[in-house]
Amino acid sequence: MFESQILTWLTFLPLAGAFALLLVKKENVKVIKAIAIATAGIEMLLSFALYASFDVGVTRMQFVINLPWVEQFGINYHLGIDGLSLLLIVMTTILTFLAILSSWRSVTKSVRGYYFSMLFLLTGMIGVFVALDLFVFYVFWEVMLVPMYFLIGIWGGLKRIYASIKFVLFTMFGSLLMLVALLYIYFAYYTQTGVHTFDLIALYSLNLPFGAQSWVYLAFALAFAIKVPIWPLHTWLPDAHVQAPTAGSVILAGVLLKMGTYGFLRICLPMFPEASIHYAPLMVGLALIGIVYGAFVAMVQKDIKSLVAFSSVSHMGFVMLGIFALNTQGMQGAVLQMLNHGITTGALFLIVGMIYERRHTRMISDFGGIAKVMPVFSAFFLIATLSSIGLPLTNGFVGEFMILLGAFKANWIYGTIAATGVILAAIYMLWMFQRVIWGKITHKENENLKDLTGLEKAVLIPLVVLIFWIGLAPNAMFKRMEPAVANILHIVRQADNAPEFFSAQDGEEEFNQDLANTPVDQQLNQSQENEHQSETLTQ
Amino acid sequence: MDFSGANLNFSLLLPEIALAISGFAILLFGVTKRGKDFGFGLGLLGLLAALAFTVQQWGSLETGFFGMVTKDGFSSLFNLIFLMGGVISIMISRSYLISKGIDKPEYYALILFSILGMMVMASTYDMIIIFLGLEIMSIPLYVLAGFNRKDPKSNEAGIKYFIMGAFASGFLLYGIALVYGAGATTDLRLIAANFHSLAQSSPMFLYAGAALILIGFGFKVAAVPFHMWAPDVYQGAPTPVTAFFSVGPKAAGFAALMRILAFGFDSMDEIQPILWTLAVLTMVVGNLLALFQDNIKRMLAYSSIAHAGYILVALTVGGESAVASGMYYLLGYTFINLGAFAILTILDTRDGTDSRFSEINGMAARHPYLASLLAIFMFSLAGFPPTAGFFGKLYIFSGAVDSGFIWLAIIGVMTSFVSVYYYMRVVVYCFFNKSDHPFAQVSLNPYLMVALLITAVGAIGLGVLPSFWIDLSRQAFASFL
Amino acid sequence: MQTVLPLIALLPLAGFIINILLVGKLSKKVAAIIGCGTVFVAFLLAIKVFFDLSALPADSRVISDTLYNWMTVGGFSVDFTFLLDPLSAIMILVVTGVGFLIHIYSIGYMAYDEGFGRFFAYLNLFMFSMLVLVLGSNFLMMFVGWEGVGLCSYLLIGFWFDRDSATEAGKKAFVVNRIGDFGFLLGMFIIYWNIGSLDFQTISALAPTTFVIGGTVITTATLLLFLGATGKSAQIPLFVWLPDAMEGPTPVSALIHAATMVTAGVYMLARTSTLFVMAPTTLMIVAIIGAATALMAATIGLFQNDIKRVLAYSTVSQLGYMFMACGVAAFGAGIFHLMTHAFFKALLFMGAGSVIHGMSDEQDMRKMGGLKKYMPITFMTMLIATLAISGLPGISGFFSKDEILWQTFSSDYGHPALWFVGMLTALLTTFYMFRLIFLTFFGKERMDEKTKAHLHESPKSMTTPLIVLAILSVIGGWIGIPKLFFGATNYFEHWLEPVFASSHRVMQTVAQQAEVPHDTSIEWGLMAITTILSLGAFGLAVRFYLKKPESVARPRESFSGVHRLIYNKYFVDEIYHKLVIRPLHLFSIFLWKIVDVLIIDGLINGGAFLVGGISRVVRLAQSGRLTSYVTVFTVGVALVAGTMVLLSYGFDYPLFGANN
Amino acid sequence: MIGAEHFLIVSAILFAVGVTGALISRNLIMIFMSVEIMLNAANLAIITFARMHGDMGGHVIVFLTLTVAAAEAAVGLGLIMTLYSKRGSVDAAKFNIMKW
Amino acid sequence: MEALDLNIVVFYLAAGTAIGSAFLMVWQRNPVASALYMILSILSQAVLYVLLDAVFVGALLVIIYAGAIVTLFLFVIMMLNLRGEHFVEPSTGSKRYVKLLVSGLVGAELVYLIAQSSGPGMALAPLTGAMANFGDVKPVAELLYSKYLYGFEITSILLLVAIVGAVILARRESGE
Repeated sequence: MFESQILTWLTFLPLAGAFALLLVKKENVKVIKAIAIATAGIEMLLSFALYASFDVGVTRMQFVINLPWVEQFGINYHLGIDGLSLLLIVMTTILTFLAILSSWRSVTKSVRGYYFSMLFLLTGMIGVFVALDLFVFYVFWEVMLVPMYFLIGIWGGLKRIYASIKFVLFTMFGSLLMLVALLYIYFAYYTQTGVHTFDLIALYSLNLPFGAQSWVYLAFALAFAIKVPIWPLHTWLPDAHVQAPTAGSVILAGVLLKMGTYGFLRICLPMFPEASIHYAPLMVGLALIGIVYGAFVAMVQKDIKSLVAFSSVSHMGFVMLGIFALNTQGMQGAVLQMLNHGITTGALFLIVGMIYERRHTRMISDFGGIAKVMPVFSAFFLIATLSSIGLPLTNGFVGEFMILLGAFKANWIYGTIAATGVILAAIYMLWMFQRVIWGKITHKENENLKDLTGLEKAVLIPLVVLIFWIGLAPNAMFKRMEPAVANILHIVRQADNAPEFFSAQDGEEEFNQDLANTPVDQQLNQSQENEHQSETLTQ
Repeated sequence: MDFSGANLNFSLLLPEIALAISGFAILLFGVTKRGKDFGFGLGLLGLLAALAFTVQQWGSLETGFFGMVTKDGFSSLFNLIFLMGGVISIMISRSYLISKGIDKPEYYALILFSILGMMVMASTYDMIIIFLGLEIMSIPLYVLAGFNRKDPKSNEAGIKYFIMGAFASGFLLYGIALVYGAGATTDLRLIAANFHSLAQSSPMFLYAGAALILIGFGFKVAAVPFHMWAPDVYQGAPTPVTAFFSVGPKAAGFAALMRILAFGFDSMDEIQPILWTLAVLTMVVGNLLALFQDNIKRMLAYSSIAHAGYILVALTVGGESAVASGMYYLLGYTFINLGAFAILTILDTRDGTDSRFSEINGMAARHPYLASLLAIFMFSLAGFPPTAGFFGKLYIFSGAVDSGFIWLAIIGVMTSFVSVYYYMRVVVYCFFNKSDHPFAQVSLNPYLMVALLITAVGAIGLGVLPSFWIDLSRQAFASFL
Repeated sequence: MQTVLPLIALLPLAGFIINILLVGKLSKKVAAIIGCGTVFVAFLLAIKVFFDLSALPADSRVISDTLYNWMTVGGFSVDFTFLLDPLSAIMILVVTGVGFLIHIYSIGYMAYDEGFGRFFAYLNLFMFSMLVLVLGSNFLMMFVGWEGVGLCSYLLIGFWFDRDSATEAGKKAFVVNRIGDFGFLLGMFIIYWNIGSLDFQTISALAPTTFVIGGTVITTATLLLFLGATGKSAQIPLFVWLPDAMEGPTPVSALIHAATMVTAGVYMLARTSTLFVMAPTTLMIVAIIGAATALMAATIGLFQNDIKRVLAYSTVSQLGYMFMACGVAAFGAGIFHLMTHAFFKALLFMGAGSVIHGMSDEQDMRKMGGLKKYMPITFMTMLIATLAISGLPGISGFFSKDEILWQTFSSDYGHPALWFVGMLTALLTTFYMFRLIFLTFFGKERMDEKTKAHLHESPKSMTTPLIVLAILSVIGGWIGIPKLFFGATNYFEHWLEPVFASSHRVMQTVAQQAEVPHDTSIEWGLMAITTILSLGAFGLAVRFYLKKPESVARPRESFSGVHRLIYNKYFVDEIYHKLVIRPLHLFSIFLWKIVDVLIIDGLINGGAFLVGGISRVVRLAQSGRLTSYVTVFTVGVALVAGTMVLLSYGFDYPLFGANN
Repeated sequence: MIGAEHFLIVSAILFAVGVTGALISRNLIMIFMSVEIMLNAANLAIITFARMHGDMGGHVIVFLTLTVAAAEAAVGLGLIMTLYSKRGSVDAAKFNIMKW
Repeated sequence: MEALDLNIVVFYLAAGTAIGSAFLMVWQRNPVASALYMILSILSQAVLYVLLDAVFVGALLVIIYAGAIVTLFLFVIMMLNLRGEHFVEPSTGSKRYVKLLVSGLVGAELVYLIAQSSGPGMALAPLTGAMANFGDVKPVAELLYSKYLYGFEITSILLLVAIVGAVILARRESGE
């Protein structure tokens, strides 16, 4: 029961909560908040339960549920998770919970609509991470846009309309091309096997000729790259981030960006391995540009939020680099960095939001000397900043280190260029920190700022705990994601007909080790089939 | 006289008869002073009766009246679309008509007769009957477009629609004439059966005929470049009439096109590139023109042009899934568009309105549910999952991709990308902008609520649980083979 | 955790956590007790483990203790393992010992600062990081400490965060260190992907068989590591942060920027000596950089007026010395100097702090003078330290400095030129150190009356550590007395032998000829030359700053260009600003305003604008005029019919077609 | 010898003349009359084909389309009259309140 | 042969009049004249119908078109009093040429497509035997009430609708 139902619950509980909000009168703000927080809280606890009952070290998908949805098209309600999704789900629920909590005071306009959007968004995000059917994936992928659009558009800043439309249009542009590509592989698979299916795992075995694979890959990659965002498709991000309300920025940076990289890992790499290898240098190149470029541009930002936004470009560049290093270290580092970025940037946005609430400005030049009046705030800010810089023993270090290690293996030039990002991160983050937190109080308005309230501390503390937990004991994450990553790499390597791409050092030894640790995808497919059979038997 | 094979089975015509009788009844009662108020009720009753008969006919495949009437899955599904459209249209009409002081019983009669014409169009294989049906459908529409005689816009809409319609009818009739010339028959079954020998003996008549017929119906479905009337007429006609316009005649036009092109001229390859071009033009121009409209009705007019383009994609592709997808799309589109227009109608019952974008500024604050529904319809029109709009597009584009029309699919998705912008604008005005002046209260009557409910459920339901409707569309297609 | 080893590091961490969480809630006394107490216990534990270690047979003097597995990814696995070997044993003694003294000193120095608790928290965090750095058994742990001390340095330099110069200096320190860390990271990657491990012992064992001596890979790797070291240890070209770091409280300067953190680079070189000796080119570069830094910093030290800045440049200079030692593969000598330097430089800084404390936060030596009668203990202890740094025979500095000079001359990797630079630096050191003493403690009292009235000797909590360190500065060198004297064993080198065994083996394979017997006469001779010339420098200092202060002006004028150059620290900061920072800033603005906003967004908005423009143009056709509608309709008819005509000819329709 | 094609060409020309009239006239009534000419042309074509194929169905078709033309005329003229009573003109080019 | 020749003459005369008067109809400024030319054109077409042995339909054409529809037009024209200053100029200038070009193109294309099809199959075979009464009232009526019964029935609805529509549009309401 638990096994097969939990993902459904996890996905649709927030939606149920959202509709429950509609039963409450819109003036009844307290009840609305309570329902929203309770829903998000239960959701978070559910995800913890999921985490606890997750079978570590197993490659096959877990908690699978597979029911026919649109039988004519072979669309199934097929959900399931592996370590990769698990971690992202837990991160999503935590961030959403905290984001909702953080909105307690800051959101006063159309409260019911706000929480409705947040919860609706949560369903969309979880859906993306649990979907094992390409169609279901696409549906959630798009659905998610809608509440985000409202969040930015209604509760956003001055240029919110421009930002929200830009956000939606950018994302739509990619995802619509993805839709065509998706249909193409659907029919290609049908031609090869005579089966109509959108089943992700089944589609992994699709064997397209390189030419076709190439453009289909690029279509998918474009959709994901916009979401990540990869340079030069990033320009929606600063706008959206700056204009979005705090919680929106947190979710946007924390979760939505991860969907792009998740898409690469879940779809692009295993489904189009040859094309992935072929275009890896391109993706890496863009990732590297993103790392350096994002950092440089972040350096001269005047608005704290847009600084953090550009830092996201840089950090997500790291993630992309790690993925396309196409080795264990890089990819696991990338996955970890996805979590890290969510936590750290989430914390940063929350922090910026807290000060924005007090001062109604985010301009760096409007601050200075905050440490004096808000020491606790400054401490949290410092921790988040350091985590963003990638200081050892914080989460950021582990991820970045692994990515760089992996990238260095793939090609030393990659590693070297990317490592400059480490320097640049220190420059822009610390410079900002210096101008905001340190120095003398130069603006009168800042003299009487109140330090963090209990609620605000409660929002930030979990993130700080996560920052250090992952920094100190990343193995909890690594061992959960390892089978999933190994599986992806295995598929990619099998398809590799250009062995020189992997350096000689990256010999069979380590690969075999990966194999030994994890029963890889043949078993996976078998187990899938077994499950399928047993299901069809019971029906 | 030879009546063998006549099969004068009037039960075939029950839906049509139901409509005709209630139409007559409305007119008769309308003469009396007290009977004037029965228009709406009788109209609804007639439509529901027709709906019931249609459902009861479902699954049958019968031809009668010397082969002039064919009731099959195809006609049933289209009848369903017309009747649903009719029901919802008149449900949303009442309060609007009253508010504009044009609540006359003839209105309902005209709607009923127009639907009757559509049903005639959809339930036959004979091109002449299709033509007659088209005229029965169109003439009430001309009148309906100009129904608000006090409104100069309505007058203009009526005359424009009429002149253009008559002009297009000329082409259509000439096309039918040429096809008739090729085979001495207007029966599409005969044409389809003897297509190759006909194409051998007189290809040009077939080609030119098909092209002209395409033009004739292209006008009805507002395919570019035969679309010019649509924005003006949509804008000028009374809002509920516009709602009806955007679904009924369009669906009927496509029903006829499907019968003719996907059945009668199925073997004619030459028509495909023309359809391809028309589809691309329609999608591109429709969406482009909609971009910067400041009038919602006009925007929706352009959007309906664009949507015709998507269905033309299905027609271009031809074949089973394509035609079925076209039907599915129309079905979904009916709900979505009527829903959008229902809300527009509600808003237009306020005084001094002209469906401008600025009029819905800050609507969400005053009417959150109405605004949310409008947003749902807009997202659905834009093709966001999990709505009918999305699934319809998916269905159509999957057909295109399957048949190798990948470029068509790509152009299609790119144009629908453009469309996202203007649909989002509605949401922007409604939700993001603040009202400059207090947003006038609107009142909802139960019929409106039911109409909104039906359309909303349809718009989402067709996307979430499409299986049943896909089956229906496929059966419908299968039946006319 | 099987031993107390991890506790040495973890105790200060515990102190940090308590102090930072309860900052503002604890009384100063409690905060001080927690801060100092944890370090003191760590010191005691360090002594204990030192004896535990020395109880082991010489060739197996290694105690390692794994806390847990930090991360395992694929074949990559790193443990939190603490490693105690003779080298780290010395280091922890120095760190905890000197650290403890400075903690005590801080009680007095910071007594009236409102950030007292925070200060001790940071100090403890620093102790933790430094101990992790020296005790880490692998590169990654060292890196943890490495960055950790960088962070603490950042926090402590910017401790008085309302001073813009302080926060600026802190940021500068961090960023410059990051540049070094960049090299460190890359070096680590090369080593990992070649050896497959980051563990020091594994690396030492496998490196000789993995790398080719003098090969590109090892040279690159060691150069990158050395880049890391130059950052942390303030060597050319990354030394610029250290003088600015003097913005921090003086105990910080003493602890971090003199005694411990800045020596991390030297420690790292010693730790990875096996790698470095395999790359002779790198060694040469290390030596040259060390020598150049030593000389350059010493010259700058000549004309600085800020008492702490003089000491800062002196530190840079002395660190250069240590690198010079490492560069000639005399790692033991480098470590030896590291240790003695820790004593006397910490002492000098704390003495300077005491002076500043007494002078009501005045740091300019031109406003001091004649202080010896007001602060006798400070004066005496500082004098001892000055003698030590100047290399007065018999005092610690003499032995360690002499060892280095001798090694630069005699080692296989050495060169007389290096020796000469070293010697020159020694003379300059003597000169500017005595200049400092004379300007501060002798001569006229140049401070204003108010300051004068407040002049006092520092409290006991400050002077006691001074005295202890003064004693250490005198006797600290005796454990490393060269064989030359008394024919005794050099205990220090002997103790470190097992650590450098691996690198020695490598060197032996490289060495062309058998080891030359120790030529005692040359060593004596060189020692004598240095000593005598130092005396000369001392004399010069006496003349310029004690006897005839006004006579300084003459040589200053005759070499005004040189003086300006040196006085302005060779304009290095300005050059960096002009050549690096400013262009980067402009480049960033270019990327943002031009590339991002103008080009990328411009293209996108332009695309949208284009579509919009087309839309606006096409819309014009929708004129509302029936006649034009009919015309357009007919045009459509003409086109469709025309297409039909063309198609009837079998015309190939251009755009149309399926892709497959 | 007069063949069907002669009649057809006459009908095509007639149709084109109708189209021309619909295009160049601005008087709504005349536009409408031109459209009627187009319908006539179509009818002529149908009659020709009927004769050509010897199929009298064509005659019935023309019978029906004549009815259609009459119905259209009734409604169309009604519309024109309404418009004229409101705007005082039958100039097609003048009716452009709604555009773009 | 003689009769046939006469047919040719009649054909060309009728065709010429039909097209010519249609042209003249289009070219008028005065709608009344236009309507009269239209009647002429329709009469000529009726002649063509007779040449095609469609006597009954030819008669219908004259009755319905000339007798009813054009009369209706004239009636409306009179009612609107469209004279003199109310004449509407046709399009002028370059617009007119563009329009002529477009409509000419459409005509040319149609003529071309039809001319392509000319051949022996297009010949109008003499009507003999069973076909002797081709186009007479009776056979047409039989068809109308059998095969085209349905069409006939719905035409009634069409007319009804037209009537209703016309009434709605033309009805004068209180207060108007």
